Amino acid sequence: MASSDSATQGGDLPPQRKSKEISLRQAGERIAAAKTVHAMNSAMALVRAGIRAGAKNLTVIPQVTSNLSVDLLIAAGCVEKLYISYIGFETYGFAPAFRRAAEEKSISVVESDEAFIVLGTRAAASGMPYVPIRRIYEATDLPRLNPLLKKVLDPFTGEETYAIPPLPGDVCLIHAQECDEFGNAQIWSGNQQEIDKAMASKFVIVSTERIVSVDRTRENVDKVTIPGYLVHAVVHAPFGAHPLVWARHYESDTAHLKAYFDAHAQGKVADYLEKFVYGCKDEADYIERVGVRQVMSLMRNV
Amino acid sequence: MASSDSATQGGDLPPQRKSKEISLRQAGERIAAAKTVHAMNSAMALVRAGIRAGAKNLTVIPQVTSNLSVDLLIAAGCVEKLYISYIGFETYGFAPAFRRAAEEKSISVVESDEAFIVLGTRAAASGMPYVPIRRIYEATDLPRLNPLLKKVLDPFTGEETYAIPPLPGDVCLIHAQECDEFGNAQIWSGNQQEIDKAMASKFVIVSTERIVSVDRTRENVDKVTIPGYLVHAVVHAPFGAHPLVWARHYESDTAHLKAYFDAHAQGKVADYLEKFVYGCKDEADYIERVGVRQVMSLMRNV
Amino acid sequence: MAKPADTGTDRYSMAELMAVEMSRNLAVDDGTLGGVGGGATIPMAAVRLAILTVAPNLWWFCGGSAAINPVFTELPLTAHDPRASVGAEARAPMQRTVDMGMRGSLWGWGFNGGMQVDKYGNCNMIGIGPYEKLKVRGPGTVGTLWSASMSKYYLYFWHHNPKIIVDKVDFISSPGFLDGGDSRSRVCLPSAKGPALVYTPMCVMDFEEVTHRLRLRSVNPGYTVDDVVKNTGCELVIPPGVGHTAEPTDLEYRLLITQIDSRRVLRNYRLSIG
Amino acid sequence: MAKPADTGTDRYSMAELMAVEMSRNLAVDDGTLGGVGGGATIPMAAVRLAILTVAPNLWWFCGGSAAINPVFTELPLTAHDPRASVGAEARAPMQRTVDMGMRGSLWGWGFNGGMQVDKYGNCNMIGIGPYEKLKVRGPGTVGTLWSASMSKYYLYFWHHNPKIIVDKVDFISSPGFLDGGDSRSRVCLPSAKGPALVYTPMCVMDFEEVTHRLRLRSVNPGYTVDDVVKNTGCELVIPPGVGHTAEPTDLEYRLLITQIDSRRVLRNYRLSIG
Repeated sequence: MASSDSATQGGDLPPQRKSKEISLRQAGERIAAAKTVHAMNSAMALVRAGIRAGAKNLTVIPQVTSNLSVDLLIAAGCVEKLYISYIGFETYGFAPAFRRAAEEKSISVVESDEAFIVLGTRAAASGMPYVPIRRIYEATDLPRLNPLLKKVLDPFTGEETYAIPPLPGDVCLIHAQECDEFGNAQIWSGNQQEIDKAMASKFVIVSTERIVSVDRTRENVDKVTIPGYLVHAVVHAPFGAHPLVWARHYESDTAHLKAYFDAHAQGKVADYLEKFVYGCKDEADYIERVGVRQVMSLMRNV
Repeated sequence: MASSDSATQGGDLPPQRKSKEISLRQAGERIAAAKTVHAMNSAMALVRAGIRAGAKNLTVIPQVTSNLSVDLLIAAGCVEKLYISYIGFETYGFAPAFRRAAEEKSISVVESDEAFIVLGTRAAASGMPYVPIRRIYEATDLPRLNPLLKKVLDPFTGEETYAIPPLPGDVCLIHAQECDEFGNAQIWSGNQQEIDKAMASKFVIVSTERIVSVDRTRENVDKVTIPGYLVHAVVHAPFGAHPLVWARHYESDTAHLKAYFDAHAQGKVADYLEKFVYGCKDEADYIERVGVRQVMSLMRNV
Repeated sequence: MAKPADTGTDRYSMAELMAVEMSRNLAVDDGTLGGVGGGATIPMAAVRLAILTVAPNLWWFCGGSAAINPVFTELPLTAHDPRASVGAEARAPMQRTVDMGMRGSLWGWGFNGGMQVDKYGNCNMIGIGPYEKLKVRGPGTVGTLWSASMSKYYLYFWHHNPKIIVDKVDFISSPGFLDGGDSRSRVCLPSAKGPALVYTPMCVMDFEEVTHRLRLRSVNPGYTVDDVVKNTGCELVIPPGVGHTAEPTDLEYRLLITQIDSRRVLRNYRLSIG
Repeated sequence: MAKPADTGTDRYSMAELMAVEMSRNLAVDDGTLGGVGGGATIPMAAVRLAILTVAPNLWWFCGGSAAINPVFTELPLTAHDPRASVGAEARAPMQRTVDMGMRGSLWGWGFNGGMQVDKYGNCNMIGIGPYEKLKVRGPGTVGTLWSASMSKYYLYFWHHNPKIIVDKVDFISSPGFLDGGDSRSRVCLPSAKGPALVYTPMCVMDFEEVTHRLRLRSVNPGYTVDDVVKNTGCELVIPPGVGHTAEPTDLEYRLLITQIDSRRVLRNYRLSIG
């Protein structure tokens, strides 16, 4: 970059480009200060940091299929309201903390679906006042269960359509494979829901397996999924998606997930949280508790 | 691919994957049969083929900044209606055929802008009945000049918003750097307006500098800008964007463009069209008329 | 207590049979775009097998991985598995996925499931019991609303019992034929044909043409019509002479276990009856 | 007949001076996102120079090339030039561009132009004359409507004459301060501050605080206040003691011609007066 060149001219140093890197602890405090969170599943280190920092009464807008990141927040008592599209572990079964909290009514659920979350997030991201969609919702019980779905007339055809409201967030949590210190982030094998979530949020935190130089970002610009101007803070968090799978990095840790399910089944969630969240000084400590050998065994086939 | 493996089992041959390749002439006929065309600027070979095939009374929805592809269609008398966002040659000046036709009222103009075309195309691409946007249009003369802009109330806030209608097309013309025979297309340095235009259209034609194997497509999937399921026909058209610039292939042919402008200034557009469109047997003939030496000189700095 | 589904023979597991039968019925979809969502291990195998046999021109969207036309030899457990994106020909960003579905006519077919399905093919992912006091809170609707409303689709279930296949679902999260007859067409586009087939570890079902009631189509090897009726929680139309689902051919099976599921995930895939 | 703009001195061309002066005034935008559109040769150079001098944290969108923060040493003529995308840090698809603008608050600044601009900064890209019988049909509104409505922006013109800078534009395709005073705030968000500065080959202008009338800020070297008034088609607020636009420093000029415009595109860039 030429800025270093101009710096050699003598006299006052020119202004420098500022790094956006913050610590995981600072990120946690930011999460704890938020009301509404747009969360991507894999941002597990950020979720743990938010729990440690005392996040409370959160409204969570997860990705359209979510699992542990949201379930752990619920298990730790951080969640007041959840926009639901899908939360569960597919072939492994229900999300235990969510199921219990929803049945006991200790969280409130906005009965949404994929289109509601994707399009509502799009509206918040793009300044659309709302998103009209054809009346297919009428074929289901969703309009009865979700009072946020309103009707509006199509001014061109006079037909009745449904309107989905914008879903803005205070903070957005995203995990990346690579990110430079200015926030340009690469999410490999992602589905780019991240960019709408980022644009819909006031403060965007990207955790990343690896912080790379901006020159490396420029090398393969087609892989940059989130441009840095959308990002407010970058956190270095290797293994930051554990125990979830992270493309080209590590497999899902099914043994650890089983321990989580078992903790729920045996009423020992507090023990799990103490051992793997509250009790951890930092994420290095977390990985040591999970076991370095265990984590290394996941680094294949992915 | 394993299909060849199953073919070796003897007995009936299994069904084979079908190529979407057609000739440029066939593409021209398809264009001539259309009413509404979504056109990307650089698809010059397709535009010339459409003119040769006798396209008439077209409604054209160009990209948000358009130049020669639309101007040539107007010069050849193919256009009845134009959705305008911008048509011109930036630092080189006005689009001559457009300016004349618009002033003489031989074409009708829908007074649009970037947002109108992008969001209207998005609506057609995504099944949204219309796109509501904040009332910023009111600060301009566009609502007075464009009767397609309608008002609708936001059911959440009660505020007045403007509604942009869907802009579907019969045929969509796109030029690519690389495309496999199944329609997976790479447009380098593009802005991805192409994918919405494709999704908004009933029949999508991709012309391409180079037809590559699907194995090559798979090698760098991040570069695939249009998935093949959106594409109905693939046309092999080397130098298919000439005389416009085409990233990583050739520079803009300013000498040829000047000849086009001069033809307009001197009332000799018919001569230009005869020499470079109607009189050409095919695109190889066209490139010979432009001059191989001239074309080769453009293959640098780009 | 539910018991594991009979594996049919020593040669193949019931999950493998389901994948093979699904693949055959995709022949009619050749040339169109469709896809799979969450928990779609069996459908993913089926789509790949169809492409290698009867439907080489299928375009398919592999759920969470965002991959179009991936090619894998190690069958992923879920569409979110990064392995589910290898060898892809393109990627579909999230928003395009919703676009594809909502636009109508572009999305040709999909594989959906649910906690409950009823005699008209309506599915429930929301929960069991009154909404104010759910006995079981379900995982949510995901994309099944649009994929069921806007296209033809296939249903599949890992379990076959009267609690899953019911007379009337507690909530409709994705529309089948609603109240039967032509009630679906009151809301959905005529081109969006709704549920075509229903796959379970026990049988394949479809829907009667006019009434749109659930109908037995074939019984999987190892079971009888009576077994099916006993384990189904709604009335089932039983056509005369309903036969068995055809077993995998040698070619189908060899392609499945060498080119799609080389780690033999489907061999011990957990399914249940009763 | 219009004549080429005076080049000021042998050292620099007027286009180079404009780029340098634009770059300085981007210091207040450091850290924010903005961008340039069509025909933005001079603003492209200005943004790059600002990043190398006073605003290293600018994020900029380079129009048709879809590039975010490109780095070039050969100045492209237009934002559509593939050269305008080299060295980029990200790409912004078309739809994101409209999103960025429409969302409000994200898009901080832009460079707009037009066929006409009036004393309140309203611009016209539609045409000259009555709409039913245009004397000159303009090229169209492009993205100037949203960028002018939803943010602060800069105006620039290649030519300075009374036909371009007029009392009242024939059509408003992008809003300045509308009828002056607080009329802009009736439609646009308060955070969208509207036109901040106007660059021409002859001078730099801004707008009076309350009335929002066009005001002379500095006269480019080689011209006088009288020259400006004579070539301007609307009344211009002339503050007492208005000075000249500062010439490029050696450092600014060296950076411009070595690191941004090594082919010296701006040296002979066509601008005109009168």
